[in-house]
Amino acid sequence: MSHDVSSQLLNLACGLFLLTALGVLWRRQVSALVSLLTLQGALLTTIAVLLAAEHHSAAALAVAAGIGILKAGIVPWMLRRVHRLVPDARETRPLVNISASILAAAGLTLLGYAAARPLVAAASSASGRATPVGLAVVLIGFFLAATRQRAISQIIGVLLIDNGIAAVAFLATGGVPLVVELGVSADLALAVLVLQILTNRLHATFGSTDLDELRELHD
Amino acid sequence: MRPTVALYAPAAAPFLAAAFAAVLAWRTAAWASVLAAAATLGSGIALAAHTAHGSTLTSGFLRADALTAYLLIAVGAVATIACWAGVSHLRDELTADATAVGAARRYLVLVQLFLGCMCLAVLADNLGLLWVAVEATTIVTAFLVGHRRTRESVEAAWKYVVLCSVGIAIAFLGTVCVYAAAVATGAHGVTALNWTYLHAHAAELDPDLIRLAAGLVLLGFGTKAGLAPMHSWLPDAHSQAPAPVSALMSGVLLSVAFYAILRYKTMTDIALGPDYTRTLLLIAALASLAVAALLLIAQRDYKRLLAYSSIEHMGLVALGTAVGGRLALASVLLHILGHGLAKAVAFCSAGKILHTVRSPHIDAVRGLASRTPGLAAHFGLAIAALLGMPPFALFSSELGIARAGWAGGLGWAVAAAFVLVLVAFTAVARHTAAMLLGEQPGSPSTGGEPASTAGGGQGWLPLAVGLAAAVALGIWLGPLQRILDAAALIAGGS
Amino acid sequence: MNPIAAGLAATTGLAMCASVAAIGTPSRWRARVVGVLTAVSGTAGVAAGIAAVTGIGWRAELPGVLPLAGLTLDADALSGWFLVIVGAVTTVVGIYTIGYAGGDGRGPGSGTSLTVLPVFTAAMALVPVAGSVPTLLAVWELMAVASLLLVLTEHRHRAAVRSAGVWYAAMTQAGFVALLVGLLWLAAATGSVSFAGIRSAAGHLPAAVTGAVFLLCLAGFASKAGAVPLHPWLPRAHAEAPSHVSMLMSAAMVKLGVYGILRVGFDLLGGGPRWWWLVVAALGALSALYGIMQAAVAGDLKRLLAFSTSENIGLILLGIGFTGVLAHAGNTLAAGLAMTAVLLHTVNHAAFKTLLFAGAGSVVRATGTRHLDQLGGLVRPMPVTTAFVATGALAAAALPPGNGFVSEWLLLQAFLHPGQGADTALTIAAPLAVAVVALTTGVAVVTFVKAVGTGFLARPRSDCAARAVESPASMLTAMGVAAAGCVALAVVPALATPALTRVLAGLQLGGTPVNREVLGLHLAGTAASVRPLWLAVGIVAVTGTVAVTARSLGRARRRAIAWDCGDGPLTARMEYTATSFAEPLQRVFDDVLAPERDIDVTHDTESAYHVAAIRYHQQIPDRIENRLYRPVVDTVAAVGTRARALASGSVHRYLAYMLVALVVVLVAGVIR
Amino acid sequence: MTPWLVAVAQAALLALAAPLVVGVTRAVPARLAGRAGGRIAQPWRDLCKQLRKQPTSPADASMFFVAAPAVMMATSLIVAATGPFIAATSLFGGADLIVVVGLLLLGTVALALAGLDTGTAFGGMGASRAMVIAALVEPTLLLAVFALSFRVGSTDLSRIVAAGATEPARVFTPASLLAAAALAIATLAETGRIPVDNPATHLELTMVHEAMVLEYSGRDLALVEWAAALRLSILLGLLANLFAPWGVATSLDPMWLAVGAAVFIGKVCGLAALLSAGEVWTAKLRLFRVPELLAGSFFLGLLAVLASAILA
Repeated sequence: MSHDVSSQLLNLACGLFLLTALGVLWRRQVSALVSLLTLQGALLTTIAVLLAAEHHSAAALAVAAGIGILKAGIVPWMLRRVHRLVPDARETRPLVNISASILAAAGLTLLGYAAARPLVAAASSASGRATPVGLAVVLIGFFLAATRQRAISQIIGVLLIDNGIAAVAFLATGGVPLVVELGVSADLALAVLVLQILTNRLHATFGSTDLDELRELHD
Repeated sequence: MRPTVALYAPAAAPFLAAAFAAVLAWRTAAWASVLAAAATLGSGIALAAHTAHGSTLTSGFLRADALTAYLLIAVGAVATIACWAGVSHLRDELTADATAVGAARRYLVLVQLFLGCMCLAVLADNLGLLWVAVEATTIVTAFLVGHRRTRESVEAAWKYVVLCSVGIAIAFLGTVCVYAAAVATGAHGVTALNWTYLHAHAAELDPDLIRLAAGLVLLGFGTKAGLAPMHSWLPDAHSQAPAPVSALMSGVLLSVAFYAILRYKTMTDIALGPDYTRTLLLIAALASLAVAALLLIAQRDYKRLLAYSSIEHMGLVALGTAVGGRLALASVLLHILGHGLAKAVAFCSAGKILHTVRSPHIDAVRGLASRTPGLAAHFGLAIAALLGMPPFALFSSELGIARAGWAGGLGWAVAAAFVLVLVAFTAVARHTAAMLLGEQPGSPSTGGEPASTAGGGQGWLPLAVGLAAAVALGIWLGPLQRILDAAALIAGGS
Repeated sequence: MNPIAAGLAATTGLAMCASVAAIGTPSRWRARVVGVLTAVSGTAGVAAGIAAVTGIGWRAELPGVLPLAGLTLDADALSGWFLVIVGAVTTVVGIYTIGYAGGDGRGPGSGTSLTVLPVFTAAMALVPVAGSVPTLLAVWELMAVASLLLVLTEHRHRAAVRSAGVWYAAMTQAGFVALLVGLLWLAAATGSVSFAGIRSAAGHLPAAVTGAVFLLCLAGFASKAGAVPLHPWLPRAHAEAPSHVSMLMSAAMVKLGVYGILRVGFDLLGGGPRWWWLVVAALGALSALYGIMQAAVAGDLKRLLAFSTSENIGLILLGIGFTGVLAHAGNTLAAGLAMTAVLLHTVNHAAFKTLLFAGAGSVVRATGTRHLDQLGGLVRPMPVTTAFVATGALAAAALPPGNGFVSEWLLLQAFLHPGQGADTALTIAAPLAVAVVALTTGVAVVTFVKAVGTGFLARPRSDCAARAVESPASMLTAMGVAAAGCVALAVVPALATPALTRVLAGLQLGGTPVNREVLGLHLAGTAASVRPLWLAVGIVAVTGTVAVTARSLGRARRRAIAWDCGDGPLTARMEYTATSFAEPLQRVFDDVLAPERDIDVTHDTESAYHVAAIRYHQQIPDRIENRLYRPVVDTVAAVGTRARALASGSVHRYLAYMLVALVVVLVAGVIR
Repeated sequence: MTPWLVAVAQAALLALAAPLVVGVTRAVPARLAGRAGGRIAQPWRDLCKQLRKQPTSPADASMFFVAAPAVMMATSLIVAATGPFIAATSLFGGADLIVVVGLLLLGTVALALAGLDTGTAFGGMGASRAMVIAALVEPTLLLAVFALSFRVGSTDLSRIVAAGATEPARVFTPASLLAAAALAIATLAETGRIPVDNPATHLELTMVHEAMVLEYSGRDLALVEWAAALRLSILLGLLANLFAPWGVATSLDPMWLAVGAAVFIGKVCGLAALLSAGEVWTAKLRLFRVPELLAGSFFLGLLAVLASAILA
């Protein structure tokens, strides 16, 4: 695979990566969201693999494989289980309507591009130029978490943030060290697990996973 | 003890105790947890003896200098009190059938894992590992917050996990930025995130990138440290967790998260100059103090009251850190320890009040000093300590922060901060007076029987020890002075 | 060993022993042990103070104590003067405690209360010898927290104690913050935390800095001193605290506020521009007038005494203000005179207020009530207490031959000599000050006639007053010591002149212009003199002669029924009460006091023209408090209630906070 | 003559003359009203009769009641002995203005306490009213004389009088008239004359001084009345000597002292006549209007002090 093709592929993957994030913001069906997240996980894996290939690094390849298993495999699987267990959450309920969300996402993407300039400047390789994509996804994920009522969509928001950060890590530096990545991944998996259990408990105690119900604790 | 043993012991002992807790009877396991906490304290002291002269111990991913040792002492001391008080807490819960034996076991396991993660975070040489350990505390404590499985506690747990995960994720983004900057200086792999390396090469790091990283790290770890405006999870989680866990979370988890900020700051100060982080910290400090003061005024729940007081104290810690310099940082570190001890006692006695009165509302607690004088004395003294009254340690540390602030040209910020502290003081004093003073309410039906006065002497001893320590530290530091100076020197960036 | 050091060590050491003993001894012996140890500790304090006043300085540093700052002690003559006051009051209170707290081991006799009491006295003894900013702040705050705990002693018995405690806590902390900011600013500006360092560097500071520092310190110290309008805590705390604590607070603690103003204003900042002192004088005038007006209409004996404290502090501040103004005008003579008056009045007030609060404590202990309208007739069951209270009242009303008279005489003399070429402000201020002092004294006389006349004379107005019995010997002894102090200060104030000279020299005011005549005071450079001893002897001798002569002319006295208008025996309900006694005066000051009156007329059921009962209810609110503090408290409470919306419980809102913070940080990262 | 003797003589003179001055104040209105009236020496006869009678104490009264007449008499005597009435020399280092005011106040206080001590409504009422009046009068007294003190630079009454006699231009300013007016009103109030109090009334609702002394009888009453008369003479004497210091002896020469005594008696009697003549044309004020009058005189005094301080 030539360098050009590789970088073209990388750009393509990054573009799609951002698009999937926007898609998550746009779609209402939870099942569609999970599919989009799976796709995003796969795209992230692609980016990791492409970069690993570029650096000819076996360790990076292993990290990429791990990422793939976790983000395109385990995490979506867990989400689907939540979705099955909590049947009332077919649709997300946005607090901000979809068009406004997209508009906000556009603004956040711009901010991501602006803010990522030091990262782009510092990155050694051409792939660094795609870093802003990751940052934009982080912000979009954050926005999603802040504006969706269902518990599961908030989990998806957290996962988007995580994907975005992983993308930044890969694009800007070729991936954080293996040990760190292992720890981070384990933490992520556990966090999702915890959230899954908590979603079940929410459903059991509140009878729904509507986060607006969570207003017992306030001042 | 060989130094290396002391390096591994604090992280290992709790995990070992956790393993024990999974198999032993709850009572034995509870005492084992006290032992583990004491071991942490002991190894902290051992490390302190070794590093007080400025030397550093490194082994694998772990590393200890005076700052680490000091933090370990703080963690160990607070954990010892919290675990010790936890014994009687668990017994009360079990006798009142509020907790099943299985839940008690799970509780003990999780507390030890929590403690272990905190020690690991403090000892980590690698910034990645530091992050992993801090995030792990969130995961471990999630179930501790939701321990009671009521609507409120599940809600609190959800908010806790979501808000902290998002926050800590931002810190990871910051860590990635630092990594990128380190890679740009030619480092590879794990080394690039090693504290030792980063500190040595701080001057070469790309300032623009570090500027971005500094903001993100502050935001991220600031979430865990309970700084406004990322503090929202804190009152919910602290008010719902079992009392000893609240004590640990409020007393040391916040400080451990802040420790990460301290570490990063020494590096960013070299790479970037102190102005940027100082501005951010000042904003966070004043925002935290303002939020705490405002929400304390009309507070209705005494555990939330304590939680907001934690936010207030983290605001002061942030203020001191923003000021910088040896005096300010020594004050900050003393503040961390003093606050940990006082908050542990306050939360543990609040737990006993909850157990006695069975209501978290301030309005439900009346005439405590005539009903249960011992409990009222401990709670009242802990509050006095938290309000920064002499001879408790927090008086000295707040005075030190204020002094350093004026001397450092941040007099306006100190003045503003202490006006906010005054508002908080008045609010807390008013609520506490309402709870403690006055005649016992006429009908005992409101609060039920004073349920067994929470277990006699054994229940009080850890709290009394905590208060005594807080007083002692307010009068005379003794041998702790050396390690405090050394730690302040390191936190100040040398 | 330096005698000051020895004395201080003894004071603090004995106080700590007392504190520990309070925990360790059984309740039967507790009050005795603590009382004796406290009294001895106070005496040691007096000794240390006297040693310091003689001019031998002492300085010590204990870097290990008080983490991060270290303890610096520095005693000079000024320290000594106030140390004597604190020590003497402590001695009296110690003796008084033996009887006062020696009941059933509850309330003032409880272990907590008796443990904290010596801590309070020790902290007070350390305030005047604090030699650095952190030391002063630490002992100051320790004093505040200890006194707060003591104020709360009787919280189980009265709901008002809690409110008093909260007010006191809030205001004392506000004062502390003002001091903290002011003194740390000063320390930062001079680059030194020790008083010695500040003193030497303060001369080069910009006027704006010293002015702001002075105002902040003034606010802090004056609020502790109970000056109007920073006073609302004082009538509450003094009234609700057990009486031995009221004695300590009113006689000793508020004086330390005065000490602070002297130390910072004259010593550390070395005088200052005229406006500082005009502010102080204005504060003093306001305190004096408002304090005595409120005292005059107060029905609660301890509230009356508390507001009288505000009044006396007002007179002291007036003197301090004039000292500053006169010193600024270069009139050292009159400035020294004013400061002499100030220093003497601090001691005098300490002496008679100790005595009066001790008397009030005895009354409360004997009758269980503080309200003058329910007292009366105590002169028969409690003759000794009545005599002592009358002695104190004589002094407090500044009547000759009381000790209060001497200092007020000096104060008026100071106003009389604004000096040649005095500027307009001083020329106008001096006569106004005379008017303030004159009016204050006039109303003070009414106040104390009311206190003694309605509280102790005639018939008891309630059962509790009728059942009163005389206090135990220790309390009477304590009052006797205080009364002896009052008498000594009244007849031989001239003995203090050597000490005064040294204190004034320390404050850079030259020496005292008061010459010691043969047992009298003669003012250097002016023609005025007064001979308190002659005056006292003269009054007593002539009164005796008149009485004896008159008796020798006629027959023996006979008891008779008082004129009852022919309408059956007189009852206590026909007596004038404290409220009715003060009513005409209250009418005079109606516009200032704005009392709230309420008259309920109940008519007979059979005829609307027949009145069955009339109920008169009156309350005199503290208007300054209502106008100044109530809005602030209300606003803060409203803001606090509104602010609850910040934590609405919505996780989305919380995430939004974080998102905004993140966006801000990212934008800040981009823009520079 | 030695100062001691002069002082005793002065006190004796005032004490002896005081009832006569009261007699004058009673005779003048009587003549003006066309009545014959009592003799000028009638107050003296009353005193002598009362002194012989047995005193009574109310059942509930204590030592305060018994001591008050003596205290009142003693304070008045001390002032009479030391004040600058016949001679403006420093007897015992001079009579200090503040001391004089304090002593007079002490007498009032003693009587007010005695009034309260009787336990009757009248006693309390009189005490309450007398103290309120005193609270406003004493400051006025102090202020009015301070107007002169500011000029002389001393609160020593003898010095003020002496300075007025020797260099009137230095002491007296237009403001002195204000001070004189204030002092005159204060004198009226302090001595219980119309329009503040009616010395001849026994109507319960209006009396002040009489209400306080209602329970006194025999020699107690004699002492109280005598002391009250003495105070009248003292205050009139002060008024006369401070604002018209002519004729006051400035040395202890017996000749000058005799002249001084004669002039003094003349001045006081003149003032007393003037005062009582004025009373004929004036009505007593309502009790609650009295403070307005006193407040007015207080401000007059304040104005006088301010004016004299500023003009200094």
